[in-house]
Amino acid sequence: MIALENIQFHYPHSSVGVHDINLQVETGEFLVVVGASGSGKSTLLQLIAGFLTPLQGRVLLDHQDVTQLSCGERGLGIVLQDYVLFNHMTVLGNVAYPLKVKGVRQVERHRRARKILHDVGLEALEHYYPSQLSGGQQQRVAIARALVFEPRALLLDEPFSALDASRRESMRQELKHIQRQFGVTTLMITHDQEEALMLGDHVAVLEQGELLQHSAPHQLYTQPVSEAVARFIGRTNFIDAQVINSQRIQTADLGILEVTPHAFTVGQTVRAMIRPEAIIANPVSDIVNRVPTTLVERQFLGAQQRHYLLCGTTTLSLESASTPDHITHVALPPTHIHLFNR
Amino acid sequence: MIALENIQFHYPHSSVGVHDINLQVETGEFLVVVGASGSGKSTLLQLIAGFLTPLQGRVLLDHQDVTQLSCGERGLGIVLQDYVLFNHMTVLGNVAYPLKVKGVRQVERHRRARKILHDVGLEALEHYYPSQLSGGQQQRVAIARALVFEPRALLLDEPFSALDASRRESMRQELKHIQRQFGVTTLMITHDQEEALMLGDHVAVLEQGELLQHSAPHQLYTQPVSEAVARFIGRTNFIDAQVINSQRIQTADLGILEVTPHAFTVGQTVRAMIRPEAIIANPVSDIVNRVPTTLVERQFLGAQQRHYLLCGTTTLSLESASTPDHITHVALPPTHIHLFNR
Amino acid sequence: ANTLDAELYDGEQELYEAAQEEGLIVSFDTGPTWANWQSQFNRFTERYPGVQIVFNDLGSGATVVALEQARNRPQADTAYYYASSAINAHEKELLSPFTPINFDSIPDVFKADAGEWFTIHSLNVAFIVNTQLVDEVPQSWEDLLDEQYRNSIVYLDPRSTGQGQVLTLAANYAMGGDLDNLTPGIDYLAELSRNGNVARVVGTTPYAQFVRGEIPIWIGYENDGLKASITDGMGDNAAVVIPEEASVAAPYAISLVKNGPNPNAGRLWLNYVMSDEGQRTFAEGFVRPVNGDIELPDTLVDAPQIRPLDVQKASSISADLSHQWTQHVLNQ
Amino acid sequence: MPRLRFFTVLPLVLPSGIIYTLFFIVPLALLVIAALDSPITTGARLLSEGLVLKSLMTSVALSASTALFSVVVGVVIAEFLYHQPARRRFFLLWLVSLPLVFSGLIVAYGFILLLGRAGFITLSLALIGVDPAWFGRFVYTPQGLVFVYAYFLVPRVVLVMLPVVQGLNRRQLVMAESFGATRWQQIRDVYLPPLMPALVSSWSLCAAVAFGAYGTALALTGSQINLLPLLLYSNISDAGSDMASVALLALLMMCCCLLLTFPGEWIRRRAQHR
Amino acid sequence: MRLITYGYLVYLLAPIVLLLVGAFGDQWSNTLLPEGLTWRWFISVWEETTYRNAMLTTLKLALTTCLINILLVVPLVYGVTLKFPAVAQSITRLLVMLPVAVPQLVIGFAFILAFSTAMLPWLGSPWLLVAGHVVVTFPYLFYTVYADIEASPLKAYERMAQSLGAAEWQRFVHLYLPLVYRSVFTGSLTVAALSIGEFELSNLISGFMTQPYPVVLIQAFYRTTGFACAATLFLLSLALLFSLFSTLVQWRLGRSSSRELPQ
Ligand SMILES: Nc1ncnc2c1ncn2[C@@H]1O[C@H](COP(=O)(O)OP(=O)(O)OP(=O)(O)O)[C@@H](O)[C@H]1O
Ligand SMILES: Nc1ncnc2c1ncn2[C@@H]1O[C@H](COP(=O)(O)OP(=O)(O)OP(=O)(O)O)[C@@H](O)[C@H]1O
Ligand SMILES: [Mg+2]
Ligand SMILES: [Mg+2]
Repeated sequence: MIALENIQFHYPHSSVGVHDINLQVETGEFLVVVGASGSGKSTLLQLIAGFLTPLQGRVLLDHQDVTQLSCGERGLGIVLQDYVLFNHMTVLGNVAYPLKVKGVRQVERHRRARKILHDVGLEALEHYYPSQLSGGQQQRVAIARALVFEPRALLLDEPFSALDASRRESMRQELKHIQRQFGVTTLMITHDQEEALMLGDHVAVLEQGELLQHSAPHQLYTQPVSEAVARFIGRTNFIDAQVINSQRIQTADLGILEVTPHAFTVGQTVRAMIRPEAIIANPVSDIVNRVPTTLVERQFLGAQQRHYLLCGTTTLSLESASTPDHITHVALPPTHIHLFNR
Repeated sequence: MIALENIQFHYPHSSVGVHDINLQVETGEFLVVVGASGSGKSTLLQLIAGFLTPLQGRVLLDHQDVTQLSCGERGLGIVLQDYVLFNHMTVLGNVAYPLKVKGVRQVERHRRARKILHDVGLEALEHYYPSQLSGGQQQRVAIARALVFEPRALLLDEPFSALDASRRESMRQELKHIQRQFGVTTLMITHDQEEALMLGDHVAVLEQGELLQHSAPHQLYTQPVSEAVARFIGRTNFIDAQVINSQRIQTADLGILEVTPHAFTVGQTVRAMIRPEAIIANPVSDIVNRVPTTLVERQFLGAQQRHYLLCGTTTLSLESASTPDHITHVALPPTHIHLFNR
Repeated sequence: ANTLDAELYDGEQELYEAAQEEGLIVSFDTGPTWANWQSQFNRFTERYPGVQIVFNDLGSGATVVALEQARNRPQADTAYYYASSAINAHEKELLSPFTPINFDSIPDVFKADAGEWFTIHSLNVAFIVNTQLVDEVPQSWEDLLDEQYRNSIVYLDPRSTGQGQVLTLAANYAMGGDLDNLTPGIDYLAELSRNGNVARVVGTTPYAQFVRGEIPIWIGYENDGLKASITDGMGDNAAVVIPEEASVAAPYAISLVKNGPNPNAGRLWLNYVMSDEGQRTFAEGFVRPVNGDIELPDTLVDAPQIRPLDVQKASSISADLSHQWTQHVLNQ
Repeated sequence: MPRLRFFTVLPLVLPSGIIYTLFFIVPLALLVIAALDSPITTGARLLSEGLVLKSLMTSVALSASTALFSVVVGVVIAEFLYHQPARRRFFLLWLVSLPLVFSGLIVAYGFILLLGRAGFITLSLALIGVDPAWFGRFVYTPQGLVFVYAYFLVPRVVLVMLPVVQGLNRRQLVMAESFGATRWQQIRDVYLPPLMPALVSSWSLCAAVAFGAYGTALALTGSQINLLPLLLYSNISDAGSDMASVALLALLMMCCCLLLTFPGEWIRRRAQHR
Repeated sequence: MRLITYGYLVYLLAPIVLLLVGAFGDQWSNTLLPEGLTWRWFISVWEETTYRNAMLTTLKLALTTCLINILLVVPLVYGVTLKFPAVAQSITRLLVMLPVAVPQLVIGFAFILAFSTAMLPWLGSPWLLVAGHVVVTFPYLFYTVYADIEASPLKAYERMAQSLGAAEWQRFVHLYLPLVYRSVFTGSLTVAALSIGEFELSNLISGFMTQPYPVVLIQAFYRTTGFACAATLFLLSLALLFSLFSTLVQWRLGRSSSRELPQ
């Protein structure tokens, strides 16, 4: 279990860092931390790893306060972006290295390294050098090396960013698989929202050093707590509006929209959000929030079509698998409309 | 208009190149050439540009045979992957350069360069150097430079590959917008199938120097002419089968499937393909091709869910916006099943 | 230890044994192509196989500088130079007194009283001409100014070499100057350079270059010309001319260096050089030994215009000579 | 861990620091002290002799022109090597960089054999009627030194320029060509501008090296050419000269070389970081 | 381009070829090529104690210089890259650059000033010569190794190993040394070659008994052509050997030392 309590950190002579982070990763859980570049994800990971020391707050590993321990003493397995394998050591040498520095005798450390290589399916490659391996194999070596000394948790900093898109997909599956198999608590960093949704048991969204939301992927997507989260995860339509009452809002181009009951005060200006796939094209005529529209442009995305619709001066995008010839009306189901402060 | 007639080319001392290509891009059309790395896309572009000369065949521009003309004489606007701006010249200098080498006087060439900079929305940046611009702005400079001398056509070689995923989307829109605005015949190279589908009026698929298919995006996706095209464009499920009669095939795990009438001979082994989004989950019970299945894993992709289903030993993937709790049966609509030679 | 068959002088065997302990002689500035030193080395090591001899070739002035720089950690056992440089070194207290055998045969003006330096031979200024490269062999200093010798003349740098100093003095005499008035000589050399007749001024003996045919006319010492002609097979291609107006006989001296690393070997070497055999070896190399009893080869003729040199005086003006040469010849 | 840093760094850096200080900083400091003993009077004396100024001019002219010559030749060779297949490029590069490990002396003598009054080329040319007295003098003149120095400087230029030339975005040339630019326009507008910083810095490097070297000149021409380093050398080996003026001369030379080296380096590094 | 390149190569090789020819020629006086074929010049060079000693001195000097350089530079680069803040790093780079920028003639003269005094009477001692060589060659080794390490994943390795609990000395031995040995090797070849050919400094500061070969070589030029040529061949062949060797090494080791510092 990893727990961060009120972690506060900024780099010397600057105000960037992470601010008042509280976060908990349960034992065996796979948490993905996602955020834009420069949002402090790596900083957070380094604080947990012990490369950086927080100015305030505590880092707990399995309920033990490790805030003042050096990184070597924390016993964490770390896999970095480019894996950082030792190129002059064989696969076996790499995996056995953490045991070597701990003084484990050669026979024993090779036995343990071989076992874990077997588990990640690399037993045949133990005498290879990293440069002779494919990206996926290198990743597995890095993970094996991080797991060999039975770390308290696994930290991964953008392990896929060095790969090309086509390779990434299969490596994700592999990582998920290994993580499940070992049941090791894992914290992974990425800037790719799709990856975060796909892999995480939970996903934490970081922006400018602050934790915006920490929840299960589905909840993150469907119930973002703020406009920032909504913007970052998935594609969205935003519509400016004014609250009429607890169930209605007034928009400039779409008229009055019904929404689910909310707590905004009457007259407040808000921003309404709806996902492109939530909009219904050519709905039945008695549905709520039915709006006339004209189709401006259609983009073929393969499995889906994206439709650009104009309602007054507002452009909506709508994604659907089907391709209606004309779109005269759309409906915005109230349950899919979220309101945010503006 | 660009036309290639029986173009044949290979590099000296090797057999790789492009083979017997016939291709036509109508005036004002946006053609995207897509293919795996090394499939000969850039070779094709260089043949059109005049950097390479075909061994056989002709290159026509607006019905004029330009096969023997040097690249400078063809009057094509070229935008390469990393834009290749002249770093030591300002934006204005870059855009005016093609006019400078043609001997246009400074006042006149600046006037024309400024006009085009205005059209692409960069009039404020004319004194900047390329290193001070964002990727999107650089792209626009490159396009402006390619358009300034009113080229017969625009050739783009992977103009987005140097960008990160989040930037790419908006730059695609921008390119499409500018292309429409100028109405210039455009041939663009990419290895990203999504991009190809999104941008192209037509898409040509190249593999190992051969033109596999050349059609509108939607047709390419729904009616790939070969397994190779199907694999390359979009995600697919493949099922090995044997032809029973002109409307039925026999599969190992899914039993007998109905398909649309086809011309394969009875008893022939074929490969059936169906897109993940074409599979229907939990269909009504009297539908054709209804198969029992078990849900193995579910991946949340944001707007969609991917479901891994096991039918016997065959894994099918199914993508849908909805998230049924259980999937007990799926249906494979015959119209979405395509058969290929195996 | 090696023994000698017969001693050349009393105590030679004893000195030889002490020298063998040291095993080495460091002899500064005795370049092997110069004044038949190569033969001296050969004969010396033949006689004393237990002692090796090493040497360098710096130029007289540079030798004094080298001794001075290494004053705190002397490198050399003996130093050989133009006598006025010897006086210079003596004034700087770099030398150690030693009276070799036959010390008395040296005229008093050619040695320090206690033997800190003593002359071992002298050399006469001469024009050495490669007749293949020159149409008409010049006979006088005046001739050298002729247009036909454009780019032909090489001589040594007076700042760092004795030969350079001596030939300047010779030219000075020829042009009517004396040791108190260097101007005529300096002006002459300046004019020679200005005419473009001087090809280069070099730092050490260009003997090898002369033999190779790089140099048409070298204002040097007669022995080098005779050696090139007779010993090194140039024959009539090398002509030696004692200039008509004046020449100078330059005394060359040798010293035992103060606190040298191998003092006994050094003494053995100096004794050998002063021995009849050593002096004869000079004569064989067309060098005039200081010991007047040695028979000279026929080719060495005495010419009346060869002037003896007042070394004390020459030493006192040597710095001034260098300076004037730099000012008027180099700097134009 | 920052607290421990000082003690972990010390043993790593101290030995080098001591050697560097004792055998580089201290001697140079003593030199500067000696030179600045009475700089005005010594300097005035040096200047009044006029020789210093003249030597300085010759040295500057020699180093500037030999550097320019080397840069031009070097960049052409680098460009040629760029176009060769890897194996041949490696072989040629080895050949070209041979002079780097040669002592300047060896080849000085080789040049006398080649270009001297009785040199191979001189005598060969004499057969077709070129006056050997005229041609044979060339190698002993400052103009001749330009060519001899270039022997050592060209490889340096090639080694500096080759990576730059290799790193050049060739597609800029293609791009310019596609606009219809002629060969010469391509070179002037597109090829040379990005090379400029590296060219300037290799020029200054070569000039500094040529300015400071004396071995080759000494072996070739003896001491009579008025070059600053030769003047300094003959003053060092001249019994009559006083240390203060020699030190001042040395200081002058050092400053010239630093002035040549550092701005060039600065330009190069700045260009690299862009 | 081709013309200039091959022209330069001819220009480059011509003096070397003539030296070779001259060394085997019996007599060479005002002729196009020497007459007669002989070994005797090699024998006479070898027979002279001064030259024999100088060869040995040069080899010993180069070896010692290399060793001391390695002992200095290997820890220095480790310290500088990993422990120095950016500013200190660039200051170090600048300081290391200095001995290359200052002419060796000036360094030599400074040595004479500093070490011929009664307080530091070291001028002429072999160790001072070694120190001089170390000072003028060590920038080359430093820059070779430094550039190589900068381009290497050392920093990432360090951090990774730290997280695995490796102590400082373990990281130095297990990670740094394996990364650095190639460039140390190629850099040492450069240093040895430079040290072998070094004349300008040695000429001023070497003691007479420990004159390295180039210093005695210049005196061979006052001798017969054959002797002079034969004498150069020792240096020439060493130079060729080193250059060939380091080229081969770089060719085989692939990851070459970038010559950050112009030679
Ligand atoms: N050593 C440092 N000193 C000062 N500021 C730093 C340092 N390292 C990072 N920063 C700054 O801290 C902020 C957060 O950096 P961090 O590396 O944590 O971002 P990130 O979320 O990992 O981004 P990326 O996705 O680009 O890796 C950035 O603004 C960065 O510029
Ligand atoms: N100059 C060349 N000489 C020989 N073969 C070449 C040359 N250029 C490319 N090839 C080969 O021709 C084939 C096609 O190359 P091309 O550059 O056209 O591929 P591509 O489709 O553009 O690939 P990518 O997406 O990687 O850019 C490749 O196998 C490549 O190795
Ligand atoms: Mg990061
Ligand atoms: Mg390509």
